Amino acid sequence: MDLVTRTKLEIFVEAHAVNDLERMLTRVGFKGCSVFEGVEGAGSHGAWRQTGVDEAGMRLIITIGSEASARAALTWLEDYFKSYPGVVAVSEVKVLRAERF
Amino acid sequence: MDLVTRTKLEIFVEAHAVNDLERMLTRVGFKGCSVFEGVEGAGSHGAWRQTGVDEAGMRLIITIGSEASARAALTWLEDYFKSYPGVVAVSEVKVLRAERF
Amino acid sequence: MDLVTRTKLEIFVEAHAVNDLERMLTRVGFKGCSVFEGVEGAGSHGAWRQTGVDEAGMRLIITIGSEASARAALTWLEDYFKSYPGVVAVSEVKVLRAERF
Amino acid sequence: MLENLGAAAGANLLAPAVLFFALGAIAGWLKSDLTIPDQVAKSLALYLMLCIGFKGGVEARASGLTPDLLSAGALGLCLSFAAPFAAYAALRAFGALDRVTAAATAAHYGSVSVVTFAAGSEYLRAIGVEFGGYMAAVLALMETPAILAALLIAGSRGGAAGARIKPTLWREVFLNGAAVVLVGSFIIGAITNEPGRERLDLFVGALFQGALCLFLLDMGLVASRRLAAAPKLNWGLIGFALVWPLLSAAAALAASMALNLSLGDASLMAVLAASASYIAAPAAMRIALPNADAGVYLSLSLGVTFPFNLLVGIPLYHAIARLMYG
Amino acid sequence: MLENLGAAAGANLLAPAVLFFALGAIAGWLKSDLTIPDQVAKSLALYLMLCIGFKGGVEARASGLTPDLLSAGALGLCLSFAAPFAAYAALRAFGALDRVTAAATAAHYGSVSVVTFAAGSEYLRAIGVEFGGYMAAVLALMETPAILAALLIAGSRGGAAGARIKPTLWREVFLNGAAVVLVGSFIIGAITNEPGRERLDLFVGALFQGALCLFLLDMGLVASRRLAAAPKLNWGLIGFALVWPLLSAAAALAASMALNLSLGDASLMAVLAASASYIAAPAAMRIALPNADAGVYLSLSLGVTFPFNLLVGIPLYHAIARLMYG
Amino acid sequence: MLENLGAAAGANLLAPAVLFFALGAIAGWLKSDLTIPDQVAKSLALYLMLCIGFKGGVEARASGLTPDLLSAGALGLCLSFAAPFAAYAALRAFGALDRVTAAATAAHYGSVSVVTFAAGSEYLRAIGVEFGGYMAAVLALMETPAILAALLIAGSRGGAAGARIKPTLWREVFLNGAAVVLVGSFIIGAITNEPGRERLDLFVGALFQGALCLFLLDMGLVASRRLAAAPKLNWGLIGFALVWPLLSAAAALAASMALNLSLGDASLMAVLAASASYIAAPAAMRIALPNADAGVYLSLSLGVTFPFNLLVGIPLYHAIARLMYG
Ligand SMILES: Nc1ncnc2c1ncn2[C@@H]1O[C@H](COP(=O)(O)O)[C@@H](O)[C@H]1O
Ligand SMILES: Nc1ncnc2c1ncn2[C@@H]1O[C@H](COP(=O)(O)O)[C@@H](O)[C@H]1O
Ligand SMILES: Nc1ncnc2c1ncn2[C@@H]1O[C@H](COP(=O)(O)O)[C@@H](O)[C@H]1O
Ligand code: NA
Ligand code: NA
Ligand code: NA
Repeated sequence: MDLVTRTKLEIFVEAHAVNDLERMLTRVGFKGCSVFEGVEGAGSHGAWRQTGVDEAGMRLIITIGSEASARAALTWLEDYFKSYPGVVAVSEVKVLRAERF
Repeated sequence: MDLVTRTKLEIFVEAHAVNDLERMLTRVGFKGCSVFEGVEGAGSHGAWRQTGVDEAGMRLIITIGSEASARAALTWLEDYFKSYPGVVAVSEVKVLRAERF
Repeated sequence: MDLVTRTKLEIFVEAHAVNDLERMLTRVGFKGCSVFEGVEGAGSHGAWRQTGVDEAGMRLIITIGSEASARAALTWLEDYFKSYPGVVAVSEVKVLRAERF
Repeated sequence: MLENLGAAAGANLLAPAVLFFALGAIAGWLKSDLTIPDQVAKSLALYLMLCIGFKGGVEARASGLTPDLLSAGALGLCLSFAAPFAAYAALRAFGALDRVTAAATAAHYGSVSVVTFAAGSEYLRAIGVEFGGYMAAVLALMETPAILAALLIAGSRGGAAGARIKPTLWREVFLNGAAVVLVGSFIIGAITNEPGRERLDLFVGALFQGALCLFLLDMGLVASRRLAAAPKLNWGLIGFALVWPLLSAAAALAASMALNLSLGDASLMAVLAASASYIAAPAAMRIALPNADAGVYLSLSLGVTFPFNLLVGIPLYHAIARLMYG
Repeated sequence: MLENLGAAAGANLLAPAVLFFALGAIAGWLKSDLTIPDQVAKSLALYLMLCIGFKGGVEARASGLTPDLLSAGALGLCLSFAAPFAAYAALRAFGALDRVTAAATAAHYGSVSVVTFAAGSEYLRAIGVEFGGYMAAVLALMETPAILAALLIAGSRGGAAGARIKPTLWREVFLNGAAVVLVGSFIIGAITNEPGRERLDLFVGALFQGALCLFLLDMGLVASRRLAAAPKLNWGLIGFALVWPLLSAAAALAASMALNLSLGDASLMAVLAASASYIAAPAAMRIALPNADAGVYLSLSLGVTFPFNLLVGIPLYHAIARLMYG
Repeated sequence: MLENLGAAAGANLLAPAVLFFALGAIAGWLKSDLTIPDQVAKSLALYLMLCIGFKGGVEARASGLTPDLLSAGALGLCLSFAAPFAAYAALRAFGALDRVTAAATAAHYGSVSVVTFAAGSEYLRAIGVEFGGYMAAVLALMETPAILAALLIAGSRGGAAGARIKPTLWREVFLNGAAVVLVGSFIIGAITNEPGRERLDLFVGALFQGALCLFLLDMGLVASRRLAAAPKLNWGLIGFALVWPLLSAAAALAASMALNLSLGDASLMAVLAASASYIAAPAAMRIALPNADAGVYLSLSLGVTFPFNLLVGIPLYHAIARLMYG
């Protein structure tokens, strides 16, 4: 069993940005991602809650890839977060089949 | 790009506790959090499943903040878990814009 | 407050595999897990999206346990991933009440 | 008489709603992957509550503030508050439960099941027995006293968490979503009266039947899966879950006769007394008595008593009521 | 006359849909845990849109391409595009808002609320006042001009993110799900005409009333929770949210009279002008003006103006219309 | 004759359900953010199944165990089991697919689409052609044989994962949620008969039309998005997805005539044979043949064949049936 270290990004962004982000992630070298829907949350832009009426809610995008890809994505995100709400957390994980990431 | 280390808590608790927890997190210095809804799970209190009929299900609260805040939250949680089901996992992550956390 | 290191697995698999996986996790010594439903994603088997019509979607199983259990689960998963889509990420977390994991 | 009883039971067992429950139970037992998505199931539950409350309110307004309403309400309150004490004693004696789990389970049996009530009133409607619209209000009244009684039985939990959780608990007990919709719709029905009913006739009427089928399909799935995942039930507990409803219904019938309630009201009162909560009570117990074993109380109320009432209890209680009312 | 006004207002306040809104608002205010699951709420919103569009299309087809249709459409477009400029000035002057938040809020007030429209047309139907089916198309026309006007007011945002986000924004503005269903259903209604309507009669008719009740219950919850979480509103802003609808409705009525629209059409035009968007506009503003404070515009449109229009505005605007139409 | 055909096709294309499919397809193609939330879409699918099964059961009970029922059932089983062998050969020859993906795709074309069946029976009802209620049972019978045939074709997969996954697979094949609801509702319909139907009349009748519109709106969205995300389809595959339904329908019609089925039954048999599964088959293939390319089979069945059948196929097959039945 070969466990290799890769970088994991957990990106919290508004729903409308998910498509743009997925495109960006592919561009910088990520080969996959998974998106989850939050039910509520809070941050510097205030609190939100999934209601079905007015609020769009945050998505959590989890993506695992090389450190270089992560660095490129972070540069993009740094710029993006200047205008839009969101947060990114970077951490190291170990994966099987490293060639896939 | 300035990546700074912060502490991430992943807290699994029952739905009814989420409001209390959010208040506590704010009190101890966390400036944001995101809440997700699980579909099923198991632990020392048995297995559960989101059904819409009888079971309330677990929520996952993800929050990123300073080590000091995390320590305070853990003290609260240690006490909380004496009575209620739940689990917390602590890990280190790197974030952009450290002043926000 | 006693924080002890344990291993966290984040396993992305198709919905149909969740039951088998939960059974396996119990067998190798995990005492709990939590399952979340993704809304969309992509990987080497192509992109998917929860639609309610045709696509089954990925689940994220989060489970925390001993390193030995994690190793056993990874062996099982290595084999499973030879046939089926999915990804696993391994990381270290600190937990309270270590005897529970 | 017995013939009628058999026919009535047959009619109940052949009602689409009951058959859909059976379908769900079988599907769950066969480990089919069938599920009603939880958000839809939750919404169906709210919708059923809305219909029951609204129709009850309209009918209660039509019949006015009768003495029956007051006696039925008072009886319901008493039954709900008193039942947990008896149930607790029985559960400790025959079920070998620890103190806290026994108290939490007792709360479930004192409280009531909205869907059992819905099935009971559909049954009475199908066989043409009248009952008061205010029974929906009685249903609402019976939800919480049992929970309070169980808390008394278990004693204040103390400890650090206690103080913190109190407000959440009271909100859950008195303001849980289901109760709010039930009571609110009752009041709205009473306010808007016939003009409102006409507008919503189809929504709370013909549609209700179908929604009940769908919800019971889900209940069947949940009940049989719950039961499959509950290896801890001993025979004492299962016996309790089957005998308690009978005794409870008998007591409710006797009291209803004494209070001169109508045949239909008495039958529904028996159904309410026999039914066990699986929404309000578990939610409150999870907060107030977290050390109680949810596997026990949910498996009993949802996996044993609910099906028993739906399949056997409802026509049986009504048949006994008929015998008593001669 | 005044008596009639009182009776009309009373009738509105006693409509089940309005009462369910109140129930939701009270439940939210009491911090009940009641919620309509979000996927179901979203589907209800789409369903309401579908019904409004479809019925409007069928009726518009029946009445043909009248000059009224054209004048109502042109008036709607103008009102929606012009309103944000006036609203912006008022918000800056009386609300002390920053430039961007004022522009975003102005977009909400120029744009329209589908559910307010639905409640308005149900009200007219209930009291027997006729209006053109094409008003559903006017509703659709009024959604976006206000958003464009607000973008003009705020000026192009520039910066790196600007270029990237443009296509997403235009898609959101012109192709947001709600607008597509509304317009699409209108066209489908116009195409299938009576045969289609017969098939869907119940689905878009009797069921609509109930779905509106359920959705308004949710709106009540969301509105009161929003308001509770919004400590930032000053009196200038609250005043704006109450006075603007009145002025806006008056302007719409005057213009409608000048254009010879019917009493019903004029009343609905007033309702549209008075209403504030809480679906299309927030979605667009989140993309185009992310620095605007969503707490302000959502609290005002959803927490203040929507309830005001629903409870007071609708019968009031119609009463004023009656006075004006003599 | 041809004139009639044109009119029939026109009537189909103007049916609201078909137009809502088109609306969804256009919205998806324009990249609108419109979506029917997935839990609601799943519930709609279950609901449609429930209606089809229930109505079929009631009608089948009314007409009794006729020889037609038996021949239709036997024919359906044969068609579903035989089709994958022919489809596999064609897909290998013209579509240049690998062995496993060809087998998985063949399973889809042997199996059936419930919504195509629903649209087909609505079409026949609209133009007044009768058919047997047991066709709903034939629909259920045709779901799984094709899946078994495909597994035979692909050969046992072997390997370590094989053994582990078997029970999951059989459960998925025979006990998938959709099949259970369809078959279960059929049986419930047959048991409760007319009394049950009366109670659920509106729920399974008038409401069904609207739900079908909503679900087809979603199908349109999903189909066009799927197609947009599928760059791998070659012309051989697209040709297959358009020609196969025609050949398949023709074969079904010929066999139906030989077996003396009625005109309506034969038309529906053709629709079933021409339709391709997009729920049961993909779920089973994901488990049994995970190396097959889901992009291929879903794009073909959902993105090409489903719209073709809905828009063109249904009236066409019926027109051919009319010609053949003279
Ligand atoms: N410290 C945090 N921990 C976890 N999630 C956060 C945190 N801060 C922000 N978020 C999430 O990111 C969203 C946008 O953050 P913000 O831009 O700070 O408003 C919030 O609504 C949360 O869902
Ligand atoms: N080892 C674990 N890994 C991941 N999640 C867990 C674990 N243990 C418990 N959980 C989650 O936390 C909930 C409560 O845990 P417990 O108090 O152990 O019953 C469970 O139902 C799971 O959803
Ligand atoms: N690099 C990645 N990061 C996050 N999630 C992934 C990644 N790769 C795959 N996934 C998830 O796992 C699923 C199956 O992966 P695959 O077997 O690569 O198709 C994908 O559809 C994603 O939901
Ligand atoms: Na009871
Ligand atoms: Na407006
Ligand atoms: Na077929």
